[in-house]
Amino acid sequence: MAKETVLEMKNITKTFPGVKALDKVDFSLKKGEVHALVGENGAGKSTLMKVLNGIHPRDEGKIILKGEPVEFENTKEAQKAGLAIIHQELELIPYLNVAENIFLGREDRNGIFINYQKLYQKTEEVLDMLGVDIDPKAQIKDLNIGSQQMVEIAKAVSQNADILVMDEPTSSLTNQEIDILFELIARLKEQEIAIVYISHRLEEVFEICDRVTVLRDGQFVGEVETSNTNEDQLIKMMVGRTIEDRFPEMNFNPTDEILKIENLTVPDEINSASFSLKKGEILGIAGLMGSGRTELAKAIFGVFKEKSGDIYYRGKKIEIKSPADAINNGIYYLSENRKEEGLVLGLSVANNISVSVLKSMLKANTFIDSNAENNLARKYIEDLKIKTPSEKQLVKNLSGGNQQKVVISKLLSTKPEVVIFDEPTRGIDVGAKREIYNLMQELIDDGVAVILISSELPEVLNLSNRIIVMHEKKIMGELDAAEADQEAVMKLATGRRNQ
Amino acid sequence: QDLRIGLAVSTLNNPFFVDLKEGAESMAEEMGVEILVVDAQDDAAAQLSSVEDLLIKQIDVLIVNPVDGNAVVSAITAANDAGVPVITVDRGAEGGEVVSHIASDNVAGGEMAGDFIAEQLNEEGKVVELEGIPGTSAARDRGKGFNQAMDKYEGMEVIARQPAGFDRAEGMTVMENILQGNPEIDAVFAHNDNMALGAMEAIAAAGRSDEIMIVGFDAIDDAVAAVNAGDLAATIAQKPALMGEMAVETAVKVANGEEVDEYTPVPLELITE
Amino acid sequence: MNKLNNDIQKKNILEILNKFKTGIGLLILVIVLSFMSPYFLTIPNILNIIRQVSIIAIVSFGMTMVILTGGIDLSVGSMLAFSGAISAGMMVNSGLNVFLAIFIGLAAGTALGFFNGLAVAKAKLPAFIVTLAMMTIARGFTLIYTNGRPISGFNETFRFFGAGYLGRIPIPVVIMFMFLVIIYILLKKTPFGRYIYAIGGNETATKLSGINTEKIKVAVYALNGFLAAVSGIILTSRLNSAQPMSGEGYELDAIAAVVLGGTSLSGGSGTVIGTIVGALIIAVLNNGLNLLNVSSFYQLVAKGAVILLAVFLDRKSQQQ
Amino acid sequence: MNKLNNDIQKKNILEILNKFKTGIGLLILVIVLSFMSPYFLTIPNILNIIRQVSIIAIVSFGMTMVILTGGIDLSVGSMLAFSGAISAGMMVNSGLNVFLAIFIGLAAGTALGFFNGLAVAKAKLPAFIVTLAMMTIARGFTLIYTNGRPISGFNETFRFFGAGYLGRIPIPVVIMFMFLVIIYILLKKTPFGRYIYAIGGNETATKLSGINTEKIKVAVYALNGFLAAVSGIILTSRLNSAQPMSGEGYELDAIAAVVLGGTSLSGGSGTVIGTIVGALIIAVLNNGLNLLNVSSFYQLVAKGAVILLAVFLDRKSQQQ
Ligand SMILES: Nc1ncnc2c1ncn2[C@@H]1O[C@H](COP(=O)(O)OP(=O)(O)OP(=O)(O)O)[C@@H](O)[C@H]1O
Ligand SMILES: Nc1ncnc2c1ncn2[C@@H]1O[C@H](COP(=O)(O)OP(=O)(O)OP(=O)(O)O)[C@@H](O)[C@H]1O
Ligand SMILES: [Mg+2]
Ligand SMILES: [Mg+2]
Repeated sequence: MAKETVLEMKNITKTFPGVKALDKVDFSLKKGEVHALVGENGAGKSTLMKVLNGIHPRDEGKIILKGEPVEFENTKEAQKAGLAIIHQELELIPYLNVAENIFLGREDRNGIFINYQKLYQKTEEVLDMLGVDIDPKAQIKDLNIGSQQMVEIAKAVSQNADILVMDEPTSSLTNQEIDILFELIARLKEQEIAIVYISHRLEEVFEICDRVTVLRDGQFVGEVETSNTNEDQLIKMMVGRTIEDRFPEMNFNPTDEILKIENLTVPDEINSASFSLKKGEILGIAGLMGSGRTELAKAIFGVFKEKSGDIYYRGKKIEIKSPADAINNGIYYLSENRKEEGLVLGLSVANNISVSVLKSMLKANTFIDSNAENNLARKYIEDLKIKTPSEKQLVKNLSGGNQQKVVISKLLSTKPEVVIFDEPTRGIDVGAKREIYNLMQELIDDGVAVILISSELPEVLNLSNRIIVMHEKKIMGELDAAEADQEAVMKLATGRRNQ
Repeated sequence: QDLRIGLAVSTLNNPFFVDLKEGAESMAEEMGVEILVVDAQDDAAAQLSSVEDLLIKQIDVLIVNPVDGNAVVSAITAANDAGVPVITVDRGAEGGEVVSHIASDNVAGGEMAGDFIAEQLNEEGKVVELEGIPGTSAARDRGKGFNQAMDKYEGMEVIARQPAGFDRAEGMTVMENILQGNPEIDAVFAHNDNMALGAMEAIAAAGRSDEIMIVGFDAIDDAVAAVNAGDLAATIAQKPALMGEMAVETAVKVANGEEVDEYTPVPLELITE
Repeated sequence: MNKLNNDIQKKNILEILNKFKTGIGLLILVIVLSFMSPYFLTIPNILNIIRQVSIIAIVSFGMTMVILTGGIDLSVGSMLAFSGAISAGMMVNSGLNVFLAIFIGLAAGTALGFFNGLAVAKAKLPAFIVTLAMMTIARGFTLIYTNGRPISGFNETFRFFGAGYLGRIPIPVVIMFMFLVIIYILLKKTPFGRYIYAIGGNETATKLSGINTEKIKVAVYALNGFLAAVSGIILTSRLNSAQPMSGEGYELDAIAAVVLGGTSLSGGSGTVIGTIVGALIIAVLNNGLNLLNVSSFYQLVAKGAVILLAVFLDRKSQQQ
Repeated sequence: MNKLNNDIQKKNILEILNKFKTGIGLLILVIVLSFMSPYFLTIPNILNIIRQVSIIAIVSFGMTMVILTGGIDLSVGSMLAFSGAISAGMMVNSGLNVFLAIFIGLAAGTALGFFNGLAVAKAKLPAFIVTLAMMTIARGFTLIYTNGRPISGFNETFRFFGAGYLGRIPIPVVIMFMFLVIIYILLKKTPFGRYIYAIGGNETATKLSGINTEKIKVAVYALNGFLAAVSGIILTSRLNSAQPMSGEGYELDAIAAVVLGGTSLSGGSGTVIGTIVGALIIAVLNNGLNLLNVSSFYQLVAKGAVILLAVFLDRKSQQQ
């Protein structure tokens, strides 16, 4: 099945100030194949694809598309040549609706007007093809991040491109949606469309990809056929060493109850939620997209003004009116949306990490001790292996996964007693994931109580000792993790109670 | 000789002061002296700065048209300290050493307008006063004189007193609104011609030109033309160009060590058809 | 039966109120003023108010588009004065035909706006500084061109645009409605309009979608200059005089109308309908204060307080 | 050998230039002006310029902080006038001691700023509208308090703050430098300052990091009111008179200084050093145009053009 090569990138080099993001990288793509691009956070995957799409100019190298050398000045030219890209960081317009976003710049027209009838119809078609139920007239700002991700996918797919780049398309999707996406990819393959697939979930790579290219530190490490390799080997290529198991064997040591929630209700968001949490345990929260897991977490964290119900902390009833109250009590929430809610992109790594604990590192009780601040940042850069030229780098210049590590560092710096992780491993590479799992183990060893919200069911199943499942803003039931399996969780998550 | 005169004008966004400046410039040319003009755009602090800038250039005499009589004192003192004699035009200063003051009296002008209206209406009628920018000396003084006059007559009543920013468009808008709320108006006095002309358009558009007489202030070209056409009843002429000329003449005298009068009044004139 | 009817009506009213949330401040203002002054809610006064609002409204429409892209334009007042002066000068001094003179005035405003657009979109300079500079430059041009003196003496044809009527409706109002409809449709129904929202919402994303954002921005600033010129010509005609200082401070009034109307200064969301409501709030307020003969110093306090109250009511009703 | 030395020197100069990129527009302006006017680069004139700049600079420092949080304050000019008038009135009309009067003036400005802060941070109203309303309200208060007339007749102690000297250095300059240093340190070295940047960069994220963003914002607006009051008192002392209309239009000057200095209007990045450079550009320009005796209408054009050029040079040099 020797297919023709549609794209060849040769010797691609790209430097940012202080960072050599790509160093003589080769990459090739054949018609009708799904070609995985894997590597640790900051390996240069997104950058390579941005160079391909004319978003970043390259310093060196050649791009040969369908036999012709090409030089794209901007995305429009790349689009014209048949390239489409799903961006890792969502690039949507908040106040335009779904249909307008999908066809932005490519609207059907009726004279000088947009032909909305056709626009909505075509949007329905694309969304149907993706099998998702999103209103074409809904504004992007009202969609949760998973739906936004589906819109981003629809946008790229609708371009009928010959080459489709997917930069971590599944990082915010639930299993069901991932299945739908994979079916779609299978169909696109039949249409001889070439797909570049970037993901940190290696099982996905083995499920749908034909070949894999591995990058490490901006360098090309190798290219292999999926059928000729296995996870361990890929991981070794990526990180240069072996990682035994995906999930560590967790040791729970639940002691005293630290947090108890009773009838917590937020109008339109959460319906009478009750549960309790012990020190030294990990409570998993599972549910489908939009089931209200994030809202529950935010309600505890004091984000909503209007709410009812009681929160007991170490047996005492407390009022959490703002995130500041929560943090002062030792509760920290890690947002699922690092770009909007987690980071100040224009500040440095050090400034982001220290922001919650700034008041505890003062000189003369007034001035920020910048040595302490930088040391703190350097500690986490080392501990979490954050890839950055220095702690002074602006966060917006980090790769997606490394940005996530910065948010986690910020959380750890407060030495919290209750941690709510909302999709903590979004966009994080295998090695780093394992480090985060280890970190959770360390946290519970220290008697910290952890709540883990994750759309990756295996994560919830393997890391928690108890699981509560949500459905339509309500807690449907609780499962013991040792006995629970995927099926039991899904049953509750879709609204069917266990007999 | 090489005489250098500094002229600090309060604003050049108003034809009145443009006339004043041009009068000064033409006289300077006639007398063969150099004149440096700075414009404070009605900002007292900017005036102080620009006077300081003039002093840096070693002028021989400073003519200042104050934005404000009190605030200008700092500028005058600065000139005094630098040994530069000061002449004020149009508005006076409340302190500092001023060798000569050349101006007409705004309070008297307001009173003149008030008396004229009362006379025309046989001392009985309803009058609207369009005020200038609140807090400016022209608005204060003209309003003061006008209301002094109104108080003299039993039958005269000021039924509306509204600010219209010395601006023609605002004068029109404010007048339109006042017309809505006041079915009976006999006369309008505006603190300047721009507002009077704006009010005139509003009154004409409302078809009430026959009932309402309008009096302005400053005698700018447009207003004089309107008076001649019978659209405005009167305007008060202050002769800004003459003021400018007299100021430069006086400045040259001062520079040459001649005696000058402490106060030279520039006569006001009521311009009617 | 009756109760049911009542309920339905109540619901309808609530729904309508809900739809026009931006108008609630205006509505309350109108109700209060109609109790306070018998002259306020009369047909002549209402016509009077909408005629007064038309000039600033047309400027605000352009400003809405600029702000939707995330920009700002401080030069509208100066562009307005410049265009008015040029048109007037062409007629009075150069003896040109009315329509040609108007055309040149409009072209002048558009050109200044176009320059703003180039500096913002191509040279990537901050809109605030660019248009602040244009504010002084265009004012300077106007003063130089007019030598600081008003230009007047127009013929009847020219007077029509500012002082004429179509039936009982003043021409400026007709022109304003025309532009309201055009720009409403432009923003809602055309790609150009949607791109304006897109740029304000996320400029990078818009660019990544292959849209020439620079071209759109240049067009928006040019259009804004054009609309300022339209206002300038109407004002000149209405005043029967081109004032070199006219339009001073209009930038703040226009921006206030846009923001009062619910458009966010950071761009991306807002409507031109909101803007006209915002402009009406300001105009109704000025009219009401004049009718009530509030004395000048207290007018300032009242004006500020009412604007604050109006925006407060609006935002509260929207949060529900 | 010599060549090497030259190279090193060249490199050093380039590096220095690079560090003070924001200043490049100012530098070129100074060089050009010193060639054009013999009076320009003299000690008295330099002192003259920095004394002139001090009042607007102090206002701009507060504005920098407000803009860094992503806000804006149009009421600075009015708060300045109000504080100046209150201090003057307390001394002249109420016969209070100078220092008590100054204290009350400062408190008045701070209170107005505090109110702005509450409306923006707590009631979540748009800063533009809130401060526009405050601009008229505070101006109204000032006119009511002074009855539209200037207040004057101060004693020598009070005169010292605006007209006094410390050695050869005018007191307003001393005060300005003091605040420059304080606010520089506040922004760079204290948690409060860091939070200001964080809020401007991403308010939601900052709040979720446990920072009471509302409190910080209220404090920033109050501080801005305080600094406007400081300026108001210096100006009153310098003019030897509290003018009810003083400070009009200062909001645009202050914002211009901030934006010229490289602070982004959307918040999150910028420095107070940039702001003082921005303020100096405007002051040097005004001074230069006066020294060169450019006639007033052409001054407007020249001023706009030079500002445009300065910001253009700055941004280009920063892009390199
Ligand atoms: N605009 C930029 N400026 C400076 N450095 C950048 C920029 N964009 C990316 N980098 C750096 O280039 C390197 C490669 O980044 P890239 O985003 O390609 O990584 P990635 O492989 O996609 O990682 P991830 O899996 O975390 O998304 C990183 O070190 C990153 O910090
Ligand atoms: N501003 C809004 N207006 C209307 N609906 C909204 C708005 N924001 C969120 N929603 C909806 O609220 C629901 C909750 O979304 P959210 O993603 O936060 O829940 P979740 O259970 O945490 O899901 P996820 O799996 O994405 O973490 C979704 O159905 C979403 O579409
Ligand atoms: Mg990436
Ligand atoms: Mg969620």
